[in-house]
Amino acid sequence: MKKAIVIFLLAVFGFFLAVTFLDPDFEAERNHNGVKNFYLDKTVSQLKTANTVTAIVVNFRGFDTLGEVTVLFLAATALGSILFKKRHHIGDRTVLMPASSIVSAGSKLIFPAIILLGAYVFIHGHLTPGGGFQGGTIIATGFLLMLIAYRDFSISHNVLSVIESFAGIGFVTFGLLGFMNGGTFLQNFMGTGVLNDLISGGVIPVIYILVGFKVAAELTGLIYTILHEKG
Amino acid sequence: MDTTELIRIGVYGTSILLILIGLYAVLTKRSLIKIIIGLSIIDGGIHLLLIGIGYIKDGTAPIFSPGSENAVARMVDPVPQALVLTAIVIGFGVTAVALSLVIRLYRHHNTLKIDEIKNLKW
Amino acid sequence: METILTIFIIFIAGATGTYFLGKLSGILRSVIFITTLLVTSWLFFTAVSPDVIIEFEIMGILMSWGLTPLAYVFAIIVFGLAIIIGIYAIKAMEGQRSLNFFFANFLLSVMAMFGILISNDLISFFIFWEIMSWSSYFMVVLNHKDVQRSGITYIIFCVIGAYAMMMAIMIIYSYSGSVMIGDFISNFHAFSLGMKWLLPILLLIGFASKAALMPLHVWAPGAYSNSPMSYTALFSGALSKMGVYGMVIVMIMIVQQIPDGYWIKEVIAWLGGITSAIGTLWAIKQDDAKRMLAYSSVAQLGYIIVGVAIGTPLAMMSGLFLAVMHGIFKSTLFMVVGAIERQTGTSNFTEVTGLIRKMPWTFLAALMSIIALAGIPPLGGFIGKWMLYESLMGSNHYLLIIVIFFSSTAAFLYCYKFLFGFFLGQEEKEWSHVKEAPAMMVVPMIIMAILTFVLGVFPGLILKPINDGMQFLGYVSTDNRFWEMSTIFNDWGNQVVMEPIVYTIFAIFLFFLIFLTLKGYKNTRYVTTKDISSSGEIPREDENLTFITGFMQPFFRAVAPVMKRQIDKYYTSFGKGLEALFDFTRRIYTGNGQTYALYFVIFVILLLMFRDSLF
Amino acid sequence: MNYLLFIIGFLLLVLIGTAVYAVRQRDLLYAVIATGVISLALTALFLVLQAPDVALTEAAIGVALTTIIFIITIRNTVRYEDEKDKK
Amino acid sequence: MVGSPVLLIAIPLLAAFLIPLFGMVWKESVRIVPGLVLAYLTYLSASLYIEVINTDTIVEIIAGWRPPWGINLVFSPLTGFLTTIMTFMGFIVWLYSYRFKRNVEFEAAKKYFIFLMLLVAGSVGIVITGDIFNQFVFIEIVGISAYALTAFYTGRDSAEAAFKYLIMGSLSASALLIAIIIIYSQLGTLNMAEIAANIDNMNPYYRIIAMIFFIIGIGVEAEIFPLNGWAPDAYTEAPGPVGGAFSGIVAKAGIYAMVRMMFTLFDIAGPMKILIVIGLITLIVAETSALRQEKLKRMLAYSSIGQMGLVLVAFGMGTKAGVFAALFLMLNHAITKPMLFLSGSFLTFNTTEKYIKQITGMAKKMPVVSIIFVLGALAITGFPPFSGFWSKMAFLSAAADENLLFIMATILIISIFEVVYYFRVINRLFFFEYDDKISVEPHKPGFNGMIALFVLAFIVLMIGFYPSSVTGFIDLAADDLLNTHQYIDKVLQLGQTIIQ
Repeated sequence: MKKAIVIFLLAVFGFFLAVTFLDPDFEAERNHNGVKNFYLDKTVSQLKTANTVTAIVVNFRGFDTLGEVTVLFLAATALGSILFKKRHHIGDRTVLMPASSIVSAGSKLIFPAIILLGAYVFIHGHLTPGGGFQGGTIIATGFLLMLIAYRDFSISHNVLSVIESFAGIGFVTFGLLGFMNGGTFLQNFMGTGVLNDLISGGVIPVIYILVGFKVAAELTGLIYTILHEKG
Repeated sequence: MDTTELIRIGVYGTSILLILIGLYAVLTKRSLIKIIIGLSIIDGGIHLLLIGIGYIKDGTAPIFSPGSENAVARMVDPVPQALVLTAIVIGFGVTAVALSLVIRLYRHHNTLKIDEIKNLKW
Repeated sequence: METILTIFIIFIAGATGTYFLGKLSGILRSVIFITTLLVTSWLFFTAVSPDVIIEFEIMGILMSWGLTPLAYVFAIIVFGLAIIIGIYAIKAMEGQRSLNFFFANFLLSVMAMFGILISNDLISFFIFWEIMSWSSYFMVVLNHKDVQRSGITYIIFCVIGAYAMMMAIMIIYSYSGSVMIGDFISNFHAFSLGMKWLLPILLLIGFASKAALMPLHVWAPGAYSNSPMSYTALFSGALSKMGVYGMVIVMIMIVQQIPDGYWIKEVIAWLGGITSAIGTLWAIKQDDAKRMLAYSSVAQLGYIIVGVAIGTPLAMMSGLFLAVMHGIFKSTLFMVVGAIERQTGTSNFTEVTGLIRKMPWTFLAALMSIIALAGIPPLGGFIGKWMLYESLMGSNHYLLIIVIFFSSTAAFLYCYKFLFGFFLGQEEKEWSHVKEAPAMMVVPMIIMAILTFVLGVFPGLILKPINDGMQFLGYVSTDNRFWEMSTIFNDWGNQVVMEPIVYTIFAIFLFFLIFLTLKGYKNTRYVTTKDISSSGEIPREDENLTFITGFMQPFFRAVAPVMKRQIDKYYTSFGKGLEALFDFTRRIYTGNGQTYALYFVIFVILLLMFRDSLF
Repeated sequence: MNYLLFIIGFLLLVLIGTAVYAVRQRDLLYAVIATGVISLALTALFLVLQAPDVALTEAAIGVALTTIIFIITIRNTVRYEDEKDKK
Repeated sequence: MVGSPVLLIAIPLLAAFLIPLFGMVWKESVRIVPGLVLAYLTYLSASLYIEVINTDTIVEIIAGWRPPWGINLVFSPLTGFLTTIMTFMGFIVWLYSYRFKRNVEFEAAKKYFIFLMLLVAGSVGIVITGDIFNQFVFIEIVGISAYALTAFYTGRDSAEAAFKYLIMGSLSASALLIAIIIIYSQLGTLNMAEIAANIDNMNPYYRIIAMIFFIIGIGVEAEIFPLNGWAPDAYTEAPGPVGGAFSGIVAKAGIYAMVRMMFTLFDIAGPMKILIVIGLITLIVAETSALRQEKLKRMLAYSSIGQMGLVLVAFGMGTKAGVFAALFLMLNHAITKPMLFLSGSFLTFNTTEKYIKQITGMAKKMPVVSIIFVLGALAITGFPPFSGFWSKMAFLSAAADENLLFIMATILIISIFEVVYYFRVINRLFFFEYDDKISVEPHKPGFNGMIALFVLAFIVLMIGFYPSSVTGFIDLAADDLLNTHQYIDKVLQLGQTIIQ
């Protein structure tokens, strides 16, 4: 009965959504240009950043990214707070089964490669697809792999916390430096170099690398926390 | 109906369906984990919708490789991509918090059925 | 500095001082308390004159304070009662709880009443009205007795009245751009017909709730009987008169201007009449003196409202005069009950008997006030009632006269009950240790008793300010037939037959009093109240056989159908029903997160469906 | 051009199919893995729709991390939606 | 130039990242640093606000791109007014909870203060940002801090409350994203001023659909009726001061986002039926539900929701007077409700259930806190001469101007219920005997908490006796909200005059 009602309601809702989005008018009346072309132009001409998405994420809408990093930071902190127990058993990961030796050995082999890949992705964030978030996440998956493969693999929470804090402070500080040098928060105050060079885009790669560190540390910490959780 | 039109309708339609399927899970499934799965399906649908908005006919990725500086007109809209990037990360954060809450709830109630977890009411 | 402002500052300083310095010493508290009352009264009577007007602006609304002649009449009641009751309270409250709070709050109440009277605009009127409401509320619950029931009932009716008033005030402000009472009266004709009916009715609901007019009177018994008696004296004597004050303004200045507004007057007059009848009936039935006096207050306010509602010059005069008199004698009676309760520990008629010899001065005060209350000449009550009857006759309200006559006759019953129950009757061993109340309590009572007499014989004393007030209301002041009664201060009329009659009656009364007392001393055979050996029935141990028990049973059998339909019961069941309904509706918050998500979807769909009508 | 249409159509069908499977499957572990498959399909779709950055993110976060924390949660709580589903 | 609006966001974020580092060195710093930051924010906000009032709206652009391309922050008389209240209340809540979990759990305390600070920063961000997607990000920041604060106590039910909040929060975030998608696809911009300038070119159908999704997207934070199921639970289960922060800060940000959307983004002139209807239903349902509550905080929570409904009704009138009344109500509520929450949580300190009956007769043991509670109750029920009276009066006067007699009557009748349940609590507190069996052990309030309460009480009395001290500010704020064209002009044209 409940399901029938829900399905009916969803059908009505879906109808409205479909009427909205599938209507040809929705395409016809769209403003296709808006801010898009401006961003594409300025990315090449002023920021000298190949990857427009990176330019938007770090520069044009860098404030969003600051918020986003904060959300991750909050999520990691919240996880610790929510799962907080008086007595904390470190290194007691009974959640997952012990890994077979193939997995362990393979993990050890693949771990440096993953870290390298992650670093590559966020260092080249302004040139190729990817960037701080993606690279950071990839590094975090590397640590995840090690955590699963080796039951006694442990990372110091303090180290993670320090990395995380320094990266975050770096982000805000660069924003504030822009504030002092260029007049606005997150202003690109460094020389932008030549398009498609590794050292180009001014402050963008620096910030994205900081974001990468921060995301990597946060996600690793987050997984570490939840992995140590016993039911 | 040309190809772009078909892609558009397909992508929009699928995202709407994903949203509805996710909502169905949120509204009818009793397991907390199922509800969170539903929420992440909704998120997926919305991300797809957002990417679909930015897509244009025969578009290319908004990345300038050497020699492609004049391809601006054919590039897809980068703004929705940036938004989705942010939204995915935020969605992950919320999901992580939700799952940790689930673990807490299980610790106290020893069940994951949402209709058995209602000590706070009225 | 403006005197009015000074008075306010003294009141606030006094209240603060009473509260905080009172923690140091009780004497200091009493001194500050009395000084505040005396200084403010002195300032008021000497330095406040009707032509001083203070104007100021708050949030862009022009407000103004100034004394009108009508308000002066009520201010006399307020300050007079406040001083006398204040002196009484110091001794009477001794040993009770929260004394600092009591005295500070007492001052706040008096300040609020003063504020109401000097407000020339509706906003400050309302502000002081609400201060009066909450400060009196805290007094009602101060005794920790029946708090959740009588206290909440009181505050509900307070806010019903206040909110009705506030709604009217805000409509007036937004329609005419001014909150001055004077402007409202002079611009009233410009309102639309609907508003002409709505506004006075809302205002009347507001005032009637304080004056305990019939459908809004249910708070009164609980509130009057549960607050400390020292405050009830002020509560019933002065505070309820603020409702009357408002009604006078509305009935005379506003309702006059409504086409067919005649009907409002009739309805209010009838409500007043019915209130007095019902209040009297319930008063007779009570066994507790406080509740009896509370119902009696309701009934007496009914008379006053009848007078005000009829609105002929004589009726208005009678209403105002009764208001003053009621303030005096009802406060005295409450003080008497307070004294008895303090000395004996109870205020129940059926328990206390024969106090006449233990507390003679208290008895004297009670007797005088009862006589005034019952409307027996020569005390003040008689004059007011006489005028009321005459005005009702003059305006052809014959049916109403029957109602009033019924209730004022029936009032004798409870008057008798009061006197007999407490003072007369046999003495019980249980009460043999009872002593007269301390002088600081007796003296104020006696002063009040004397005042009832003085005003009965020389009504001109108070009729002069009343006359000024009525001129302010637009009455022409020479209804000669009427002034003839007051002869000593013979400013208006001729020498009259009234004087010898008054003195004769007074002489007879005095003789009777002496006779009674002497007789009581000589010819009493002392048996206990439980002793009815002569009647042949064997009473059970637990049966209380005082005369007061089962008082007037046959009478109540006769009026039972009327009394069965007790209005509080309807209110109670309405309130219970509402609470049950809300208990049901709040189940909409089921506690299930999924249901909330469902609400979310339903809400979206509703918005989508009704988008045309909602946006 | 038609092969692009074909790929997109296929991925969309996979998406819907997996989503329905994920919602209907009573074994939460399978449901979670189906969610991972949804993310995978989304990744491919993003790639096709010329959003490589998003695709990378979705791959790393949606496929890997989200799935793993879901699995950890399931290991910490219960595997089945209902007790009676346990075989 | 004392600073710039962006510091209102940047400083707390910087501090949030710094606190873990400081905590390693000096443990007490995790309590002190947030306080210093919140105090600085209050100072910054207030001085910027004064500057804005004396000169002109500050439009701050970020990353050097002027609107509509970059994100911009708008610090106008309206946003400055709200920001100042929020940061100030944040500081008060910090002051109150300074000794929170002292000597118990360092880690827990650290996280608590980080969440609290970011809750304030996120709310401030919601208010001052000029970009809808940025607003979404800030709503998420507020959301996650709020979930974490709700689930902060490790008791049984707090996770439940947080989970309900999270479900509703996620759904609303999705709705908000859909609204953003529609807006972006149709207008090609995310900047509020640009949207407002071009909204007339939008197909009316999409406009309404976008508006609906906005309403439900923000409605969860703004606690409107069918979306507020989480609120009573979250207020009840969160630590005492957090309830105050929710009602004094978060709900205000939600309401602001909603009215900014209605007034500026969609530029609706005149009465908004939707706000009036939603507000009235919210008010009625919440106040009647509060009537029979047994738990103190839950009762306060329902009362808070009800007040939000009242604010929405006032905004819905769409006139100057209505907006004035709404902002005045918001100000009073932002001060009074935290006062009630804070003093209430002192009163029920030594109990886990927080039943109203457990504070029976507490006035004998904790007189000052009780008096402050009563002051708050009288103020919120609109008794003169306390602050709530003036805002209620402004509200009724605005409604009378629009001839909305029915609404006036409804609200006054509902207020009677409010009076009843508050006075029941007052009675229990003051006019019942203290009873060892049911009453809780009194708690000796800390010095810091008492200062916080005294400051709030002073403000309530100040506004009560001298409302003109704030009405001028509110008047400017109301003008600012109503003048959409000025907003658009300031952001789009004057955006070039970048502040240095």
